[in-house]
Amino acid sequence: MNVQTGYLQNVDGSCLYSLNSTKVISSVTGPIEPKPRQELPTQLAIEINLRPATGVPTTREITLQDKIRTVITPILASYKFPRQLCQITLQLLQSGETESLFNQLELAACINSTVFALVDSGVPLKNLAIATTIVIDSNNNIIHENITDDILKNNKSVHVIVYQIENNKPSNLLLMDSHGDFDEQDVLKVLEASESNVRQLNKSFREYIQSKLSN
Amino acid sequence: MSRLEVYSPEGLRMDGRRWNELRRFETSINTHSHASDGSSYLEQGNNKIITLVKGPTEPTLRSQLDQTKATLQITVNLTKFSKFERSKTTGSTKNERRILEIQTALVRTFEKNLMLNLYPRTIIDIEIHVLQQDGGVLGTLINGITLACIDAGIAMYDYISGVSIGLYDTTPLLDVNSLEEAAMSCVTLGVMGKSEKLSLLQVEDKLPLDRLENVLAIGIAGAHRIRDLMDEALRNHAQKRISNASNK
Amino acid sequence: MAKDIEISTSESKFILEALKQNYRLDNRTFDQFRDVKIQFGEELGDVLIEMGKTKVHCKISSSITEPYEDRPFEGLFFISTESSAMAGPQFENGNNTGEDEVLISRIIEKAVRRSGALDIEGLCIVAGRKCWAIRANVHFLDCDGGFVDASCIAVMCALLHYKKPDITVRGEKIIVHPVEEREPVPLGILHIPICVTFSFFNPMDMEENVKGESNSEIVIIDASLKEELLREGVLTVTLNKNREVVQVSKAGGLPMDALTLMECCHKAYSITETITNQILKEIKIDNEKRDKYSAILSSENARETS
Amino acid sequence: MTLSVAEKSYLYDALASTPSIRPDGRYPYQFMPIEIYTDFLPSSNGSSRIIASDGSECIVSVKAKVVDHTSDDDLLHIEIDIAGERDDALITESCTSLFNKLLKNIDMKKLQLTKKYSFKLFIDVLVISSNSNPVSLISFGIYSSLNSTSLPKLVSNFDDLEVEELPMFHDYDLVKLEVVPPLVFVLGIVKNNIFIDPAASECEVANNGLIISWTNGKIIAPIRTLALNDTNTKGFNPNLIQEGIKLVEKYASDIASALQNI
Amino acid sequence: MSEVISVVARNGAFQKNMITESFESDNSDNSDNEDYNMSGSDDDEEKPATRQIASDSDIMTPGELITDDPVWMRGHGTYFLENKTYSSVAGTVSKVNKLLSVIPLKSRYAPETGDHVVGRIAEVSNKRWKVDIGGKQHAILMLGSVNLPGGILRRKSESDELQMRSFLKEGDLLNAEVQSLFQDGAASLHTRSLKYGKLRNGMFVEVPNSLIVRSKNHTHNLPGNITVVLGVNGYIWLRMTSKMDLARDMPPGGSTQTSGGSMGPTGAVSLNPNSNISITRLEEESSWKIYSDENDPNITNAIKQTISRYANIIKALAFCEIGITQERIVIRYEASMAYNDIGSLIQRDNMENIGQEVLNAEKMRGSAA
Repeated sequence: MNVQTGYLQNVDGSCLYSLNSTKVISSVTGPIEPKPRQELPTQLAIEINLRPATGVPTTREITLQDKIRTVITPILASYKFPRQLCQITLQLLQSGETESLFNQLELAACINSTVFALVDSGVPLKNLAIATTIVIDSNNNIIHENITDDILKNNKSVHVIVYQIENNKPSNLLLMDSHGDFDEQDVLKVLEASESNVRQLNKSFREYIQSKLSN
Repeated sequence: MSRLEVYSPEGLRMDGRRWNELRRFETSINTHSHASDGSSYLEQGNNKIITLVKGPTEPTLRSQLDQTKATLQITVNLTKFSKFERSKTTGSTKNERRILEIQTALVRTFEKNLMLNLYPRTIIDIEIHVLQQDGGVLGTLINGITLACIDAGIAMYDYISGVSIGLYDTTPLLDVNSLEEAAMSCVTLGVMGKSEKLSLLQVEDKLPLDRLENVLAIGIAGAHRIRDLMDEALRNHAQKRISNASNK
Repeated sequence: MAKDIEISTSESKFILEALKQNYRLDNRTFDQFRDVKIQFGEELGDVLIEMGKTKVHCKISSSITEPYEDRPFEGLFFISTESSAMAGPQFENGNNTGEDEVLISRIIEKAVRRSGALDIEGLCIVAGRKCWAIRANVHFLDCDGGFVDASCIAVMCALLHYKKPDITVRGEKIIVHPVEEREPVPLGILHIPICVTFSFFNPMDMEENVKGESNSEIVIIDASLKEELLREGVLTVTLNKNREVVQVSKAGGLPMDALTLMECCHKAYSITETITNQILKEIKIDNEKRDKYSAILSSENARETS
Repeated sequence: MTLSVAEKSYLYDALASTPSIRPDGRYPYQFMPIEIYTDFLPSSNGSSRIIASDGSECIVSVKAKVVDHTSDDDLLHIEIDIAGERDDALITESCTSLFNKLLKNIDMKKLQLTKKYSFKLFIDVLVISSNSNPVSLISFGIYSSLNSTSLPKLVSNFDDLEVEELPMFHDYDLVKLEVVPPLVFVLGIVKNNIFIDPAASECEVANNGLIISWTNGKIIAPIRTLALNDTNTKGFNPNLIQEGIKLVEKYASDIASALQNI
Repeated sequence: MSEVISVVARNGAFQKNMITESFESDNSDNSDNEDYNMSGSDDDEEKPATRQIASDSDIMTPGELITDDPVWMRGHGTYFLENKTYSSVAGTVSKVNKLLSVIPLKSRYAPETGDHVVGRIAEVSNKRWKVDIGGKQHAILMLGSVNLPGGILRRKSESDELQMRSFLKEGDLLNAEVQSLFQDGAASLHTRSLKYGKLRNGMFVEVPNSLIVRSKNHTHNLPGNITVVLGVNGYIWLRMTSKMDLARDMPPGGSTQTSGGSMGPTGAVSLNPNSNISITRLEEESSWKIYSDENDPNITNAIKQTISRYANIIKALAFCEIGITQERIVIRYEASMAYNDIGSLIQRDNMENIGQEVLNAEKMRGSAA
C-alpha cells in the first residue's frame, strides 16, 4: 500500500492511494455551502463523484459511488454540520483490473483513499473504515494480497470487506460485497483473512500518519 | 469546385478580387426598432447577419445581476440553412462547443470595449442570427455587434472591426470567403478603432510563424477600412435621423 | 464556473502592485515558464504532468470500431477534458459548458486534433469497416493555473508514450495480439504542438489602453491561479518545432498591440523548443527503461518524431 | 404582456361593441400591414422574410435535395426556431406539428423528378420576434418562400427505373416550383365579435381564438380553437365558428393574391 | 391595394433604406504584399491636432476625438485621456456652459428629475413598487411617495404595506414625476399631485423616447374630447377628457363649474384654483376612487374611435421618426378626417404621407427651425 495525503492544494483533504496496480486520487471539500436541492436539514449532505481512468462515467461508476456512500455515511460525524455539504471526488488513475468484469479492487481502493482523504481534510469522523479485497480461487485457496487481474479472472468468488476501526482494531462490519460461488465456510474464512488484512492496513496507515505528524 | 484556382498567377482570386480587396460591405442600422433597443443588418460578402441588442435593462434572473456593471450576454444563432449545404445535425446546435466558444470570445471582446460600468445592475442581451455564411463569420459577427451596440446608444471606447485573412503560399488574402477559408490557413482579427491593438486574434490552422506578422499587418489595414465603412454608414444614418427629427 | 473564487481586494492590489514593479508572487520572471515534471505511469500512455502545483493526468485508451461513413480511411480520435471539483471549487462536476471549460477544451482540440498531431489515417485497419479509436482522457487534478499548457503537454506525452496492441487482419477477422505476445505498436505522431499561455494586465485604465500610445500593458508567461484570476486578457499560442503556428487564441480581453503579440509568439517558440526536447528525452529514457533489450537490439527502429 | 385592469376593460368594451372598435381602427377582416422580401438568400432555393407592422418577423428558407423517394417518402421537412424559445418549448413544438400536418396538403407530385427520384424540400423557419401567436405569420412566410422557390431544370429522362443513374439537371436553367401551400389564419373572439389577425393587446382580452386553415379556395383541416391568454379565456357561441369560416372564405383569396403579387 | 392587407414587397434585395458602401481597393498598385509594414504607424495624420472643437449638431462616432482643449468638463457620452476628450457614442455634441457631452441618437430612456413619465407597475415589493418606465432599470415608487386614500395627512400604517396591491398592482399604468435619481441612475417617482396617479379611460401607445421633447406641459387636451399624456419616456396615454382635464386648461377666472359627481382622471374632483373646491374637499375626494380599476361608463363608441385615430396618428409620426408634439398631433388629426377609415391610417404609404404632410405644413407656416 502506498499512501500520500495532502496531495492536492485546492481542496480540504486529498489522498493519492495505490495498492498493487490500482491507483486512485480522492479529494474532500467541506463542509461547504450546498446547493439548495442537496441540503439536509439535520445533517451533513455527502456528494460523491467517481470518475473512471478512461471514458465517461457509466452505471458502473454510479454503483461504486453508492457503495462508497454506504460506508462513508456511518463513519462521518454528520450531525455536527446540518445544512452543509461534503464533496468527495474520486479520480481513478489506473484500475488494475479488467473494468468490464470487475470493480472490487477499485472499490476497496476508493474506500480507503476516501477515508484517508477525510482524515486529511479534518472533517470529524466517528471511526475509520478500512476495506480489503479477498479472492477465493478455483483451487479454493484464499488469496488476500497482491491480487492481480489474472488472479481475479481465476476466481471462484470475490469479496470486498469493509471493517469499522474502533480502538485501533477492526470491530463492526460496514460492507460485505461478495460475488461468485461460495458457502458459509468460505465466508468465515474470508472474514478472518480480511480482518488480518485490515489490521495490517490500519497499522501501516497509522505509521504513515505518525511519520507525517512528526515531520 | 477546387478546379478553380484560389489565386491566379495574374493575381486574381476566385471571386475576381485582388489580394488586398475587401468583399462588398453593406449595412443598415436600426432595422428592428420594435424588437430591440439597437439593431443592425450586415452583409459582408455573402455573410448575412441580423444583430439585435436588448438593453441595458432590468435583469430577469438574479444570477444576471452585477452590482458594479452590466452583465453582457451574447447568443449566436447559426441557422441550419446558413451554409450552402444545409446542416445535417438533428436537434439543437445551440450547445455545440464551437458556438459556445464563439459566444464566449465575443463576450470577452466586447466586455472590454463597452463601458459596462456605466450600467450597473442591468443586462445587455445581444442576439445574432446568421442567415447566410460564407467565410470569416467571426469577423462579421464582431462588425454586426459593433453597429448594433452603437445604435442602442451603449457607450463604448471605440469601434471594433473584424476581418479574416488567409495565407495562400506566401500571399495574404484579405477578407476570405468560405472557399478560400477551406483551402488555406486563416487568421481572424478584431481591431480596436484605428489603433493596432487587437481585441481578438484567432488562428485555427497551421501557418508559418515567420509569415504571421505580415498577415497581421494586412489584417489590421483591412480592419481599419472596415471601421471607416462602418463609420460612413453610421454617419449617413445619423444624418438622416437628425434631419428627420429636427424641430422636435 | 460554479463559484467564483474570491480573492481579497488587498491581496489583488498587492499582486498587481508587485507586477507593476516587476515581481511575481513565486519570484519568477515575467518570461519564465514553470519547470515541467513528467511522470509516466505503470501502463503505456499514462502520464502525470506537474507544473508548479498544477497537476494534469492523461491516459490513452484504444478500441477497435467502425470509421465514420464519410471518412472511411481515417481512424477516430477523441480528447475528453472533463473537469471536476477536485481541481478546485471553481470547477463544477459534470459541467462542460462553463466559459473556461469550453475554451480549454476547444484550444486543446485545435492544438492537437485539428492540427493533425496524431496520424489518424494510420489508425485505419480495413477501409470503411474497421479502425482504431484512440481516446485521450485528460483529468484535471489540481489547478494552479496553466491548465491549457499542461494539458497539451500531457496529451502529447501520453500519445507519444502509448502503444496500441499489434493486430493481424485475416479477411474480415481481426486478431488482437496481447502485449505479452507481441511488441505493441506506437502511434504515428506527425508533430508535437506545445501551448504557451500569456496573461495580460493593464496597470493604467482602459482609456490609456485604447487611446494612449504607451503600450504599458504587462505581459507574463504561464500565470499561476491567482494571476489568472486577476488577468484582464489571455493569449494562448500553440507552436511546434518546425516554426509552425498551430493555433493562436486571444478570445477577447484586454486589447493588445499587434507587435507585442508577435513578440509573444517568438518567445513562445523558444519555450516550445525547450519543452519539445524535454518531452522527447524523457520518452526515450522511459522507453529504454521499459525495454532494455530492444534498445540494445534495434537502434534505428524508432520513428523519428519532430 | 401585462395590461392594467382598466386597459383590459376598455379594450374589451371596444372590441365587444357593435360594430367592434379595434385599437388601431382595423376592420374585423383587416390584417396588419406587412412587408415581404423574397429571394435574398442565394444559397437557398427559395427564401422569404415577412415583417408585420407590429415588428413581428419571420424568415423562411427553402432548400432542396434530390432523394430516392422509394426509400424516403417524406418529401417535406419543416423545422421551426422561435428566437428566445427552447427547441422543445410548447409553442415551438405545437407550431411544428401544425405545419407538419398542414403541408401534407401540398401536392407532392410536383416534387417528383423521375420514377425513382424526387426533390426533398427542407423548410427552415426562424421567427425573430413575435408579439402574438406566430402561426399566421409563419404560413405567410412559407407561402411566399415556396412561391419564390426555383429548382434546377431536369434534363434527363423521367423513366429511370432501368438505368442506375441520378437525375441530370440543366447547367443554369431553373424551373419555378408550382405548389400552393396552405395559409393559416388566427381569429380572435370577444363576446359576440370575431376578427382576424388579433394584435397582442387584442389577444390579451380575447375570450377565445380560432385557427382556420385554407388552401386553394377552400377551408381545410385543422380548424381549432386557440386560447389567446390565460385570464380571459372562456366558452363562446358556436355560431362564431361559422362566422369565422365565412370571414376566411371571403378574404383568404385576397391574401393569397397579395402574397403572390411579388 | 387591397383593404384586407397592405403588402410592401421586394424581391432579391433585403434591406429597407439600405446604405450601400461598397469598398474598392484603392491601392491597386500596391500589389506587392510587403508594402504593409506594421511597425510604421500610419494613422497619425488622421488625428486632427487642432484645438478646435466640433460644433453642435456635428455627428460624433465612438472613439472620435472631440477636442484636445482641456477647459471642458466631460459629460455623458464622452471619455478622456489627458487633455483629449473622445466620444463614446454616436450622436451630436452638446455644450452647456463648460459641460461637453454627446447626446446619442437613440438610447433607452434616461430619467431626469422633474420628468413627467408614464409607467407600468412591474413588481410590488417591500414598501415600494418597481415601475417599468422604459429605462435601463425599473424606477422606484415608494409607498410614501403616493397619496393614499384618506388624505394627504394620513399616516402610513403597516396595513398599508400589506395591501399595496389594492392600490397598484402588476400591470397597472400610472403617470408620475421623477422626484430624484439614485446614485446608479435609477429614478425615484412620486404621484403626490392630483395630476399624477393611476390611469384609466383610455389606451396605451409606446413610441421611442427620443421623439418626445421635455416641455413644461405633457398633458394636452385634444379636439374630439380626448386628452393625451405624452410621457417623456415615450409611453403615451390617450384617454377621454375628464372634467379635471378641462379645468386644467381653463384660463384663470374662467367660469368653470365643477358640476360635482364626475371624477377627474385620478378620481378626484377638479382642482382648479378658481373653482370652489377647497383643500378639505380634496382630502375627502382623495379616497379609494383614485385607485379604482373601473372606467367611466360614459365612454362612447365615438370617443373610442377617436382614441384609435389618435393612436394611429401618433404611430405614424413615430414611424416617420418625427418628434411628437401636441401641435403635430392636432394638425394631423384634422387632416386625417379625409380618411374616413381609421384602419387605413396604419398602411405604410398613408403613414408616410402623414409624416410628409406634417413637415410640409410646418415649412409653409415657417415654424420649422
